[in-house]
Order: sequence, then structure tokens, then C-alpha cells
Amino acid sequence: MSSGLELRSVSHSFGGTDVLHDVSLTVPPSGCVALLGASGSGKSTVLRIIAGLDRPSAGQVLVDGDDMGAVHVEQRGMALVFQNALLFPHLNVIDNVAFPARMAGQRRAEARRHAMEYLELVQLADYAHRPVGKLSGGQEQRVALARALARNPRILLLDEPFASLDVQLREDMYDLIQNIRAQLAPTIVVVTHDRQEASILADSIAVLDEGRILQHGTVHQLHYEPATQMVNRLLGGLNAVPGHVSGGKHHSVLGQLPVQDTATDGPAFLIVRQEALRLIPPREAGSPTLKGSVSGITSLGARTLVRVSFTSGDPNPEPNPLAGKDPRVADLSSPDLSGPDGYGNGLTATLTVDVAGNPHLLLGQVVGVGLQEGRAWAVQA
Amino acid sequence: MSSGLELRSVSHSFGGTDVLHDVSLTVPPSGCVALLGASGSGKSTVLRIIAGLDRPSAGQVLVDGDDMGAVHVEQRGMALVFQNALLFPHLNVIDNVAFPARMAGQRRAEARRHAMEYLELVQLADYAHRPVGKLSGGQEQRVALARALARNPRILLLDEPFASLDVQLREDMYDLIQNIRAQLAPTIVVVTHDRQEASILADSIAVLDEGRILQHGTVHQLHYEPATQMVNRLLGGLNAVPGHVSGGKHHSVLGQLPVQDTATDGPAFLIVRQEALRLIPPREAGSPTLKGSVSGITSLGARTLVRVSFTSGDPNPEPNPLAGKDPRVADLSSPDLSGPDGYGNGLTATLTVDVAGNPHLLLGQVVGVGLQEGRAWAVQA
Amino acid sequence: MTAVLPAKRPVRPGTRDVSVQIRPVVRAGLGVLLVLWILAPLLPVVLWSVAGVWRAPAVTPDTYSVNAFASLGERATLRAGLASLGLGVAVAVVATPLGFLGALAAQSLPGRRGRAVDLILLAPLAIPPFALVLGANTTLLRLHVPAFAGVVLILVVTALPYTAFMYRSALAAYENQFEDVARTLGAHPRQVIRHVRVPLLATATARGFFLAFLVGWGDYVATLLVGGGQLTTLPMLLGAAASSTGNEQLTAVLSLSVIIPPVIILAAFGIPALTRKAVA
Amino acid sequence: AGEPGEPGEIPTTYESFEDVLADADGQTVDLWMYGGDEQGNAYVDDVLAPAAAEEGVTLRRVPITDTADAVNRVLSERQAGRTDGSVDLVWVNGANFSTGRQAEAWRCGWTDLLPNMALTDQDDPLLQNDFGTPVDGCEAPWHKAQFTFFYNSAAITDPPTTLEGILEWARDNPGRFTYPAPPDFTGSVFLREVMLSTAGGAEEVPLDYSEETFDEHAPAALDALREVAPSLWRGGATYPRDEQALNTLFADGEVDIAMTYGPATLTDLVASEALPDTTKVLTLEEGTVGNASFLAIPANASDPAGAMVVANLALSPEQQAAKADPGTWGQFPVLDTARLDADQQSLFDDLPASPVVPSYDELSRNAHGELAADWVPALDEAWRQEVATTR
Amino acid sequence: MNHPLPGPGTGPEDHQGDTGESRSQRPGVDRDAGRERGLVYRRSVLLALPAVVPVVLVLGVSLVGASAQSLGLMPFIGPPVLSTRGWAGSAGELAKSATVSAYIAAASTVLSLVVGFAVAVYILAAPRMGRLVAGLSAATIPIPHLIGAGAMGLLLSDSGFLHRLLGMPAAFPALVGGPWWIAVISEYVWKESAFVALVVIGSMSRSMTGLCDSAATLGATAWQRIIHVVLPLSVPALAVSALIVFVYTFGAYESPWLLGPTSPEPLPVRAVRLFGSVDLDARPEAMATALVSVAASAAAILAGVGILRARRNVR
Ligand SMILES: Nc1ncnc2c1ncn2[C@@H]1O[C@H](COP(=O)(O)OP(=O)(O)OP(=O)(O)O)[C@@H](O)[C@H]1O
Ligand SMILES: Nc1ncnc2c1ncn2[C@@H]1O[C@H](COP(=O)(O)OP(=O)(O)OP(=O)(O)O)[C@@H](O)[C@H]1O
Ligand SMILES: [Mg+2]
Ligand SMILES: [Mg+2]
Repeated sequence: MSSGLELRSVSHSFGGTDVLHDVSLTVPPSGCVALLGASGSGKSTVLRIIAGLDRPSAGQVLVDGDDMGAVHVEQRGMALVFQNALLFPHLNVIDNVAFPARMAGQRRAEARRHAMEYLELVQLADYAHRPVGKLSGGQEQRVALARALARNPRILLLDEPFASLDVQLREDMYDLIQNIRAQLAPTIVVVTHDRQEASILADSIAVLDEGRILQHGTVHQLHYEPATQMVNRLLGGLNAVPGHVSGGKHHSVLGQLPVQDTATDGPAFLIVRQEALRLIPPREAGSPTLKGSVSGITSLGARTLVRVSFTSGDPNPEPNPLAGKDPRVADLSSPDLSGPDGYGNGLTATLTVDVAGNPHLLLGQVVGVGLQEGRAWAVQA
Repeated sequence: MSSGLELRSVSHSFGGTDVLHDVSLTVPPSGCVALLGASGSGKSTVLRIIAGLDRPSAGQVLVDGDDMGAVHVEQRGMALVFQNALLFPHLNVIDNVAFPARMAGQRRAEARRHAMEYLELVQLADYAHRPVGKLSGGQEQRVALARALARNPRILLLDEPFASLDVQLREDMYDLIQNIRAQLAPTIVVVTHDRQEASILADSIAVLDEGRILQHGTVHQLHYEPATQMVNRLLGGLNAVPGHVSGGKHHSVLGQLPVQDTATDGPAFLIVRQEALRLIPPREAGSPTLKGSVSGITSLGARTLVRVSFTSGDPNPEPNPLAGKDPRVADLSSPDLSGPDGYGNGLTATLTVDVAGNPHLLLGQVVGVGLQEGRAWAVQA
Repeated sequence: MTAVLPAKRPVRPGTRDVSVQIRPVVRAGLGVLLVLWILAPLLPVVLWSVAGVWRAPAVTPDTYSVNAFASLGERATLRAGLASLGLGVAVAVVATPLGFLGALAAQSLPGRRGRAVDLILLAPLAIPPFALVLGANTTLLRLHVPAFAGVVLILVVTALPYTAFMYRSALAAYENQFEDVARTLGAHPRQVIRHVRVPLLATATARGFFLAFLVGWGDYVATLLVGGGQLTTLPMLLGAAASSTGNEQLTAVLSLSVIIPPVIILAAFGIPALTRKAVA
Repeated sequence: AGEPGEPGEIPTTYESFEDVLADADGQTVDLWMYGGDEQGNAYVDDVLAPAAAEEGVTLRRVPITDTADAVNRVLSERQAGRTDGSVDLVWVNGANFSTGRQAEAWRCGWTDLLPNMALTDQDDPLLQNDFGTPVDGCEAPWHKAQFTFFYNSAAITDPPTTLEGILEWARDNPGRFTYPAPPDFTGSVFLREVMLSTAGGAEEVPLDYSEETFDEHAPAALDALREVAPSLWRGGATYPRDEQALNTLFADGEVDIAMTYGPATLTDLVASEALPDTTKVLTLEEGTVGNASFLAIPANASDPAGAMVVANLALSPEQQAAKADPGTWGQFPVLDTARLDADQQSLFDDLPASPVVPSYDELSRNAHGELAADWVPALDEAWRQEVATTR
Repeated sequence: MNHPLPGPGTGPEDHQGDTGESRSQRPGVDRDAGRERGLVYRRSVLLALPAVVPVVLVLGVSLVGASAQSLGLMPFIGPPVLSTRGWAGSAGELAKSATVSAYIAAASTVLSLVVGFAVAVYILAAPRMGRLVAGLSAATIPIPHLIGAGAMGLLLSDSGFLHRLLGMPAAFPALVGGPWWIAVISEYVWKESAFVALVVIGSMSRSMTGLCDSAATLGATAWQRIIHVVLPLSVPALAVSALIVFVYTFGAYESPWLLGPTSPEPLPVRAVRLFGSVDLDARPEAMATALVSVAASAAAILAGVGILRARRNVR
């Protein structure tokens, strides 16, 4: 039922403008990869190429090791949910969903019965006989999803399929996809801008930027061990402290922090996720903190982002302020800001901390910041 | 420049099907209201009615107190960014953005100069001379936004304008909107499914469900004091513990919890936001916890949702397990599950806790759950 | 277009935008003008069909009579009607698919070749019908092409520009993306045509077919000169009647008999299809 | 017409009418004729065709708006080498006949076979020459016609009696007279009548065309027409397209004098009120031109025998008499009364008189024959150059 | 490396239309693309054949026949003699006729476009009355021009219906047969504007309503929406119908013959008159006249198609 999918050095250009450069990507059978990337980075193009709608200017698409070059779109056994639903305007909702079955030669009544099941899955059974012009945006997207699922594809390609759904429905759809995965185990590539969605749906995430794959790894890797600052940003990481790495440590306004072994010496950003930091009342003893002053508060509703600014001249009474349980956390008391290239000699740095609820802080208030699970990661600047 | 906007008992039906029921909504001058609601709940319809594209079957739209009934769309001084961008296919990117200025009588060169500024705002200056057919989904949306802004509207209506943008760009767009608000102060109504977006952009949030306004209040109110369980769900609240209210307290598997004074007696859900809960190592002394066992773990990437199940028979050694700093938290040791209607006599309840990073828990493991900022809220079941 | 709907609610006294209130009036006026413009030339024809005597300066007929309608029931007239119908259907059945293929080819061929196909498809318009017929007639006769086939051939060529360009303009508004969708849903090319392209182009097909039908239904010159008297159609009767004095009534009735059947077809299934916006 | 024959087949010739009759049995004859004349159509369909059917010939009428279409068809078929022509019989005369003769498109020498030809006067100039073209047995006479003016007696109490008088009347009554634009058949005749009138009488102009005689006589006529033009309907800026358009003007009271080469139709037009009942025929002192019209068989007709049978039938006293009845068609017969027996004569004597149209004898008093066909295009073209375009 | 070969029956638009040009990274790619382009191309040519062959044959035969006749090579009588008399003999008249034809065609085309577009917009804009207008307008399409011309004659001629309605004023202008061809042009505009409206409405995509809404919220008045959205989106349809209307009215015979003045003569009237002339020698001249009409129309089509395709590439 499911098949391994591989892109081998796929490049593509639209009339002179290169849109994809040498994209390679492997999705194991029954695996699910999320494609994340900036607007215009080529995500939709990748899906179109996999589906066979565009031919790459170079490179190959392989399914189970077979080159798809000569295989027609309709014979690839894939289904693609387009970014804009593209429902057939001459068919009503149910006939849109029945379309794949009809194409496979089923009779109308049979195909409709079949389609109805899928409509129920996307909670639109009541809308079966609507003309598609009379649906809301989210309803259109769901019909498109049902239609693709009805094809029962080996490989399912989803282009921002849940962008216009509300939270609740989106969760239902996640469940739906999980069910589909459990039962039919198609191989899935899903384009999304929502890293939470990516985390929930996918086994791994591939980040695309300007037509290049920047990183492909597990959800955890991408969040906590991003390959570049761009990956960090695309995954919503807000903290990148400039500085430089030497001798396995990152030097910055924040002091010296041991980072991963693989970090090469030179200018580097220290990446700390806002979720991995916590605010600590300065007075609270026994907890190593780095003191800074609140420079900004953004309410996200149930959560709040607190920006805390640090200056290199700040008194840092406690040693190892960021040292949580992580043994890698080192002494920050005497930050070495004189990197060989002078990079990272900014005298202030800002960390954003994601806290639950409303922390009742004032701008300028001095707070301590602690690393919840002690993670530090450096990426080349 | 900006104007107050009011909907007075607006109803609408499409050929017999009622889509909006008696919707009333007030947006103060320069205010920004976010419309949240399930797919198909009528959000887009509300915007179309405000813009004058659809006439309501009953009710009025007032701007600064004046009935807009007889005012043509183009004279309302509003701009609407549609859910699907609706760019003019016969114009290239810059001429699309220059369109409003051209309509206002400006000459082409002038209008284009003007348009270029807006294109820069949405970071698409390089695409000025592209035909609109050659844009990616997110690029289209930004052009549509630039075009609407170029109209310099008194009232700006946005229908999921950032749905297909990546995180980073989305933040840039939030900044853009904030700037626009600071400088031109238009009155804004924005439809979104992203409550974080709603929180960042809007002063208040209105929740629409099946064509009815369920609640309109501040970001905080909607998160922590939702009017109904539906509102809670639409705002991403995952915890609604069935039980009943009597004597100012909510009784459930979790025990008795004092709730807001306004709660009426009867079957009710106890609403606790997952962000307001935290996991506490059971051994950690001095911290009041409710013990339960881990029944599910969902990684959201940087955060993780941990589902913890409680059974009424569970030993609860510590008193006031949910009592944080909140004095309202009461004794949960002897839950009264015998509500008059028998509601809430489920013997288990599940709470979802949102924790940062990966908590390294095992299913079945016993954990303590504490209310971070002690909030409890009951809504009628 | 909801945007230009009239404002339903009355404006409160003293409020702005009185001009807005005028627009529906202007629009109604414009509508009446258009209806008049379309009907005006038909009015005298209709009156003549029931007029006995009608001489200037009488605005309405001096006497009325429906005698001429009796001629419609005559066998010869009915046979002519059938012949017209057959010719129209034959021309449409051939010219519509050919026009479709031609339009497709013109669209998909690049540059000069596409232009050449466009030109060839439009070329029959450039040749006045009589010249087309007279030029081709000798050859048709020499090749012993049967009269009916010859007429159909000539008329198909005459009708091709219409069918081809109905499809050309529909294809221009056509979203190829729908075909992409269909293929990802497992439709092979022939199914794409059958289930996506054909229904999406149904309106254009209806229009093209109708126009081609009209070319055959209303033709005079080719029927006469190529048909060589084997084929007596309604327009032939009409032409003969129109060329003499005192036949105004019969001419008017025959005119109506040429006009009305297609209008009925149009009313029965055509009007929505013909006046609807393109589907894609 | 019938089954297509092999190209290049020699047309059958017949030695006797019996052979013709034998061959004709079961044939279908396509008679191509001007179809705008309801009475004519009715006569052919209801009188002639049943009679033909009795002789085993199916007669099918092909209505056309212009006889030239039939000639063109025959010419095209001949050009294509087709011997199985679709035209079997044509109602023709004048220029169209002459054109066909030039092209050798007619079957000739067959009229002598027709028994009923004996009832015609072989010396009658109208039957000898058709617009100056010798008939030579290439067409069988069908009926006679006389160019005739008519006027509205309600508007004109004292009508002119000569052609010159008509032109003078036109000058005195601006806008009340016009004539169809040549090459319309009627317009052409009017042109020739004016030329004969300006030349001082029909006898002054030789029938045969030559450039010298044209240069001698045409200019005066054209001058006269140019001179009268400003006084015509619409100031002579335009002319009615054809006789029918002129009749409409007449019926609507736009003009008071009109003309026709087919006076037979006037009876019915007045009876049906298409023309006002005050319409009266205007006979000219100097007489007008008369002609005969014929039935011709194309050389490549596929059913010539049947066509001959029909032509013979059309010449029978019964058919000629029936056709001469103003209630049927009112066409003047071509038979010579002297050659008819009493019964046959009585058929004609019993015909009712027309209330509008005088008898043929009266109409054709002082009548003259048609000029040679070559005159027609020459005059028409000269008129177009010098009269039509000057205003 | 193999590229998917397009299956039979679909257009190459499946592949974004820009096959080839942009793919030049690898030598193999280019070769494949080239081969495939060849296939697409060949298939398109095959598609074109059923339509193109009959047109080319019939037109070819007609034009060759007409040319031969115009040069005296295909006489009805006598031996063929090459002669340019049909052309040279009446060059001045031909020019005059061509001018008249061009005037009629140009005026009819412009007015048909204006009226046709107005009808289309009205149909779009007025929900109820629009349907009536749409129905009536579509109903005029089946009317043959001959009947249309006859009807227009009954309406506009001296003592026609209009003249009578107005009470037979003496100052009634010469609409039929007058110097400005008013009745002729009216008939063309009457018939062809319905055709234009049909084509324009047919070309409008479903998104037109959405785009008009969008324009309205951007401050475009109803009029501006028509001019800046509906009109530009209708330009291709208008251009094609303009071409068809121009060429048709340039070559059509019935209306100017029935409703025009005796002189000057448009090309088709002149050609038909000469062709029907009893003088067989007039045939070459008739054919020459027809060929002038053909040449002028062909030039118009050539120019029109060129402009249309150029525009489309720009878009
Ligand atoms: N033209 C129409 N005719 C009939 N029903 C319609 C029409 N347009 C929308 N609806 C229905 O009205 C309801 C509200 O539609 P609306 O587009 O306002 O929803 P929405 O809140 O914007 O949803 P979404 O988030 O999915 O875009 C939906 O149930 C939809 O099916
Ligand atoms: N038909 C086309 N012609 C030329 N350039 C195009 C075409 N389609 C897309 N592009 C360009 O290619 C790039 C990648 O487009 P693509 O649609 O794959 O982006 P995307 O990653 O899906 O973006 P989004 O998240 O905004 O949908 C964009 O910069 C876009 O402008
Ligand atoms: Mg995309
Ligand atoms: Mg919506």
C-alpha cells in the first residue's frame, strides 16, 4: 500500500528563475515528512514535482527505487491536496469526492456511497449536495482533503491542508490523518507553516529555504539542534545570541556556555529556545539564574513572551546562572567577548522567555532567567 | 481617519439557510477585533456584510453611527483582504497594488510609486513586475494585503490574511499591522483561526459559532473566563472537567474547587487551561499537587502536551492539591460527585498539561499536577 | 454581482448619497432602452405577419389576417423546415468537434505555427460566402460530391471560425489546474477530457454548436448554388417570397418560421447555457 | 434531375415525340423558376404539375430569386463536365437566354418535336427572337408580356400619355417618380424605353448592338435621365433596388407612377390590396416594348425528355387558357387564336376580364420588339457610370 | 533520464506551457526535452488537421478558382486567355468600393463592440432585467442577416414603421439608402452586438464576480469596475469578436444590398452584381472584386491575430 519516496538532486526553474536547487529528500514507506519553509521557498513546487505535474529541470523522483520520470501523473498512485482547494466547479460536493472512484471505473452510485464515507470523515456529510461555490474556505479545504483521501493513495501530498481550519477541527483532522496512517499507512509529505502541526503529524521535518533543503531531521532535532539560524527562525526559535565558539564554548554577552561537540570554532549564534527558558524570581535561592531586565512583554493569550535584556556589565552574582540539570552549562560570570573577529562583542543581548499565563511583570523590572532543561546549541553565524 | 463600527442584530441567510443570527458587534474607532470561529461559522460572511458586498437580511451596519445601508461598497472607505487573494489577473503585481490609487484618480506613475512603498512593506518589492499568476500562495496573500493597505482605509477587514505565511514572515506582518495601527489607526476586523495571532493583533476577540456571537471580550477573558465550553475549545483550551456547581464550588473527580461568583448552580464544566497547569515531581515537597498517571504524551516540538488521568478513588495525600497561590482553591480530598442530576459522576477525568521541551515521562507514570496561577472557571454544561 | 445591487433600505431623510438612489433608476432606464433596441426591428415583422393590408401612414395594419400562417402547415413548407433542421444539425455536428480540435491545437502550438492555425481557422470569414461557393462549386461538381455533402462541407468551413473561437475564448479562461487535480486523482488523459475538460467547456460547446447550427439552418447561398435545387430549405422559400411585391405577410411569416424554432431550442435548454459565464 | 450519369455522356437526341414520351415516363423534371410570384407558384404546383403527372412526369419546382442563379448553375455544371445536370427546365428569356446561348448551354432544335408548337404563329417576331437572340428551337414559348406603366388615379387625375410626358410630369412633381436601379430587369427596360423615346421612336434604333449606334443614341437618353434625376424620389440620390421596392414605394404613396414587365400580376396585387385599388394602367401612345418568355432545357439536363413533355404540355390550349385566367395567373398566352379550333378558342373567350389590366390587344397596341441583348449591359453600365454616381 | 511522456489527448498545458526553454542544465535533459517538445508538437499538429484540412482545401480550391476566373483563365465560354482586365479595368471603382466597405465595417465593428459590451455588462449587473435582456439578445442571434436587414428596412425606410410612428414628418432622414449607410450599420450593430455580448459573457470566468467585489472594496465605483476590471478581462473576447464582426461586415452582401444606396457600391454588392451580370465578360471583374474583399479581410485577420497573440504573450 505504501511506498518509499525519494527525491534525488531535484532542481527546477521557471523560465530562467531557479526555484529549487539540488533538493534531495527521502521519505521511508509509511513515513510522514513535513515540509516547512518561508513563503515562496518552493514547497508547493516540490509537491508538484513529486506528483508529476511539473517536470524537474534536473534530478529524479523515485518511488520504491523506481524512477517516476516516465510514469504519468495519474499512474503514480499519489493524491495531492492543493493549496487552493481547486474543487471542480461543475460537480457538487459529493461528486467531487466521488471523482477518483469514478475515474477508477466505479459506477456512480457506488462511487457516491464511497464518497459519503469520506465526507463523514471530514464532517461534511450534510453538505454532500451543495454546489461547491457555496462553501466556506475551510469547508472547501476539507472537501479537497476528502477527495484526495478517497483516491486511497500510496503517497499523499498535502499543501497546507489545514490552513483555514479552526483549532478544534484541525485537531479532528490530525486525528483523521493519524487514523489514516494507522489503517492505510500511506507515505505522506505535508507542507505546513505551523511547526506544531508539523510536530504532531510528521515523523520528521524538512526545512526548505530559497529552494534548498536546509535540514531534515526529527522534530526534536529541528527545535533544539537547528542546523542554521534560518532553521531556528522558521521553527519559531526567537533566541539567537551572537558570539563566537572557541574551545567547545560559546562566548557572548551571556558568558561562556559549553555547546555541542560538533560546533566549529568561529562566529556563532547561541540558540536557546524560548520554551526552554524560565523566569525565576531573583530572590529564589538555590536556582542559578542570569539576571536581566524586562524589555518587552507580548501576550499570546494563554502564554506570554517576555523579552529580557542583558548587558555584559551586569552584575552576575551567582555562578552558572543558566546551569540547570544540564552538566554542560558552564560559568557565565566572566564572558569573553573578544572573539578573534570581534564578532559577538555586542554589549547587550536579549532573550525571549515563553511563560504561561500573564507573569505580571513591569518593563524594566529585574528578573532572573533559568534554562529549564539546560540546552545550548551553537550554529555558525 | 478611523471610525467606529457597529453591527446591530445582523442576520443573513443564503437562499433559505440561515448563516448569521442576530449578530451584534461593536468595534471602537482605531480598535482591532479578531473574529474567531469554527469553519463555516459565518466569519467571512460577516466581513462581506460589513464591506457591503452582501446585504444582510436583517439588521444594520453602522459606521460612526451612520447606517451604511444605502452606501455603496466603494464609498464605505473600507478595504477587505479576501480569504483567497483575488488578485486581478490582467494586472501585474505592482499594478494590482496601485489599483486603489488609480481608482482614486491618481496618475499611473504616481500610483505606482505609492504602490512600491506598500510592496516594500510586505517584502515583495522584487516581485513588482511579476504577473500575478506566477506567485506562490503566500506571496499572493501579501500582495492582497499590500493592495488593501494601499487603499488607506478607515476600516480594514482581513480574512485570514496570514494563513499561508511562515512564522517569520507572519511576525513581520504582525509588526507591519502594528505599525499601520500606530500610524494610521484604522479600525480593524481580522478573521483568524490562530488565537496567538488574535492575541497579538487584536484588542478583543469575538467568537462566532454557527452564526451567533458566543462571546466578545479581551484576550485574557476569552482564555481564562470563556463563556462556554465551545469558546474554550475554539481558543484551544483542552481541559473541561465535567461536574456540577453548587454553592460557589465545582464538584468533580478532581474534588471541590471554588469558582467564580457568577457561576450558577447546576451541571458545569470546570475549565482549566493547559498552560496554567504544571507537572510537579511527586516527591517535591511543599508544593500542593493532585496526583494522577500519565495517559498520553503529544510532542508539539518545543512543547509537549501531557495528558494526566485522575480517578476519583485515587489517594490524594496532600490537601488542596490544586491550590497554588490562589486562595480560591479548595479542598479536593473528598470530591462530591453526587450532583443532583448525576452529572459529573464520571469516575475519571483527564487534564492536559502543556510543558516546555520534552518531559521524559513514561505512560502510566504517576505525576503531580499543580495549577500555576491558580485559576478555575466553571461554565454551564 | 452583489456589488451593484440597489440599496434596499431607504435612506433616512437628510443623509448623503442621493446619487446612489438614482442609479437603479438609470439602470432600469438602460434596461428598457436595451429591450427596445433589441425588439424594435422585430416589431414590424411581427405586425406584418398578421397584417392584411398595411399602407403608410398607418402605424398599425389597416386590416389583419392570419392567412399566411396557413402556408406553414403545407407539406412543402414542413419539408423545407425538416431540410433546414437536418442541414443545421449536420453542420453543427461536424463543425463543433472540429472547432474544438482546431482551438486546442492553436492554443498549444507555439509561436508562428499557432498563429498559422489561428489564421487558417479564421480565414473562411475573409471569403464572402458567394465567392467561397462559386470558387468551390465547380470542383465539387467535378468530384461528384453529392449535393448534401457538398453543402455541408462548405457550411462546415463557414461555421468553423465560430466554433473554433468559442472554444478559443473559453480555453483562455480555462483553469488548467483543474486538469492537474484530476490527474493527481487518477484520471488518465482521456478521462480528463471526458470528465473535466468537456464539462468545463460545456458552455462553449453549447454556444459553438448553436452558432454552427444557425449557419446551416439559415443558409441560402450555399444551399442554392451547391445544393443545386436538390435541397429546398426554409431560407430558399423565404428568399423567393421576399423577392416580390405583395408578399410581405408571407415573407414575415416565413421569417418568423426561420427565427422561432432556434429561439425555442434556445429557450428550452439554451438560454442559461448561452448566457452563463464561462465555467472555468 | 435523376441518377448521376457518367461524365462526357452524349445527350440523347430524339427523332419523334413518341420517343420522347417513352423516355419521359417516370422522369422527374426540375423546373427552376423565379419563386417570388405566388400565383405563378400556385399555377405550377396546382395546375401544371398534376397535368404532368398524368403523363407520367413528376414536375418539381425549384424556387429561385433570380433566373441568373439557374443559368449560373448550368454553366458551373458544364464547366465541371457534368452531363447529369440538376436543372431540367428553366423559365427564361432575354439576357439570361442569350448568356446561355453564348455558352452553348441550351439544348437546341427540340421545339419542333412538340406537337403543340403547331398552335403558335411561327412568324411571330416575339417568338422568333428573344431580345434579338434567335430562338432556334432552343426554348419553347410560354407566355407573353408587355412593359406597362401604372399610376395612382387618386393622386393623378390627368396622367401623361407618352414617355416624354412621364419624364415631364416627374420634373413637375418632384419626388413623386422613380424607377428601379438597373441592372434590375424592370429598370433596364425603362432605360431602353427612354432611349427609344429620346431617339424619336422605336424604329430609329436598330435592334442589333454596335458601338456606333450606342454612341449615337445612348447619350441623349442618359442626358434626359440625368436631367430628370434631381426631381426623382430622394432627389435621385438613390433608386429603389428592384421592381418590388418600387412597388412598395407606390403602395405607401411615396411615388405615384410605377412600372412592370409583368402586368399580369397587377390584377392580383390590387385584389389582395397590396396595391391601392385606385391603381390604373397607363398606356402610352407610342406603345411599349413587349416580349415573350420561354421554357429552356439545358444541354446537360438529366431528364430532357420529361422536360420536353412539360414544355409541350405548357403550350396546350388548356394550360395556356388556365394560366391566362387572372384569378390563376393572368399571363398572356402565346398561342395563335387563328390556329385553334372552336372549342379551344372558347376556352379563352370564357376567361373573365381583369378589372385592372386591359386586354393584351390593347396593351400591345403599337408595341415594339426588344433590342438585342447586348444593349442591356452596355446601357446599364453607362447608366451606373453617368447617372447613378453623379449625385 | 526519462521525462514523462504526455499521454494522448491532453494538451501540453499540463506542463506549464514553458516546455523546453528553461531546461538546459544537463545535456541529456535538453535532448529529452527536445524530443518531447517534438512529440507535443506533432500531437498538436495532428489535432489541428481535421479542422485545418477541410478549410485549406475548400479555401484553396475557391481562391484558386476565383483567381483563375479573375484572370480569365476559367471562362464559361471560349478558350482561356490570360488577361488582367478584370483587375486593371476598374481599379478606381475597386478602390472606391473598398473604401465604402471599410467604412461600413469599421463603423459597425466599433458600435457593435460598444453596444455588445454594454449589453454584457448589463446582463452581469442587473439580476432580473438582465436575464430578460440576455434572453432577448440571445434570441436575435438565430436571425439570419437577410431577415434582419428586411426587418431593419421595414423599421427605418421612408414611410417605414419608425417614420409612421413619428407621424410621417417630412424631415425624416434618409436612413435606408441614405448617404451614411445608417440602416445598414444599424442592422449590423443590432445583430452583431448580440454576438459580441454572447462571446464576452462566455469568456468571463467565474472569478469575475469575486474580482468585482474585490475592486469595489478597493474603492472602485461601478463605472470604474467596468472600465478597469470587466473591460480588461474582456479584451481578448472583444478583440476576437471585433475581428469576426469586422471581417463579416466587410464581406457580407445582404444588408448593403437591401438597405444601401444604389451608389457607391460596397465590394460584395459590386461583386455579386457583376457576377450575376448577363454579360459573361463581367465575371473576371466580379472575381477580382471578390478577391479584393478577401485580401482586405485576410489582412485584417492577419493583423488581428498577430496583435492578439502578442498581447497574450505579454500577459
Ligand atoms: N454562496 C453561498 N450559498 C449558500 N451558503 C453559503 C454560501 N457561502 C457560504 N455559505 C455557507 O455559509 C456558512 C458561512 O460561510 P462563511 O464563508 O461565512 O464561513 P467562515 O466562517 O468564513 O468559514 P471558513 O473559516 O471555513 O472560511 C457556511 O456554512 C457556508 O457553507
Ligand atoms: N508559474 C510560475 N512562474 C514563475 N515563478 C513561479 C511560478 N510559480 C511559482 N513561482 C515562484 O517560485 C517560487 C516558489 O513557489 P512555490 O509556490 O513553490 O512556493 P511555496 O514555498 O509554496 O510558497 P507559499 O508558502 O507562499 O505557498 C516563488 O518565488 C514563486 O514566486
Ligand atoms: Mg505554496
Ligand atoms: Mg471564510
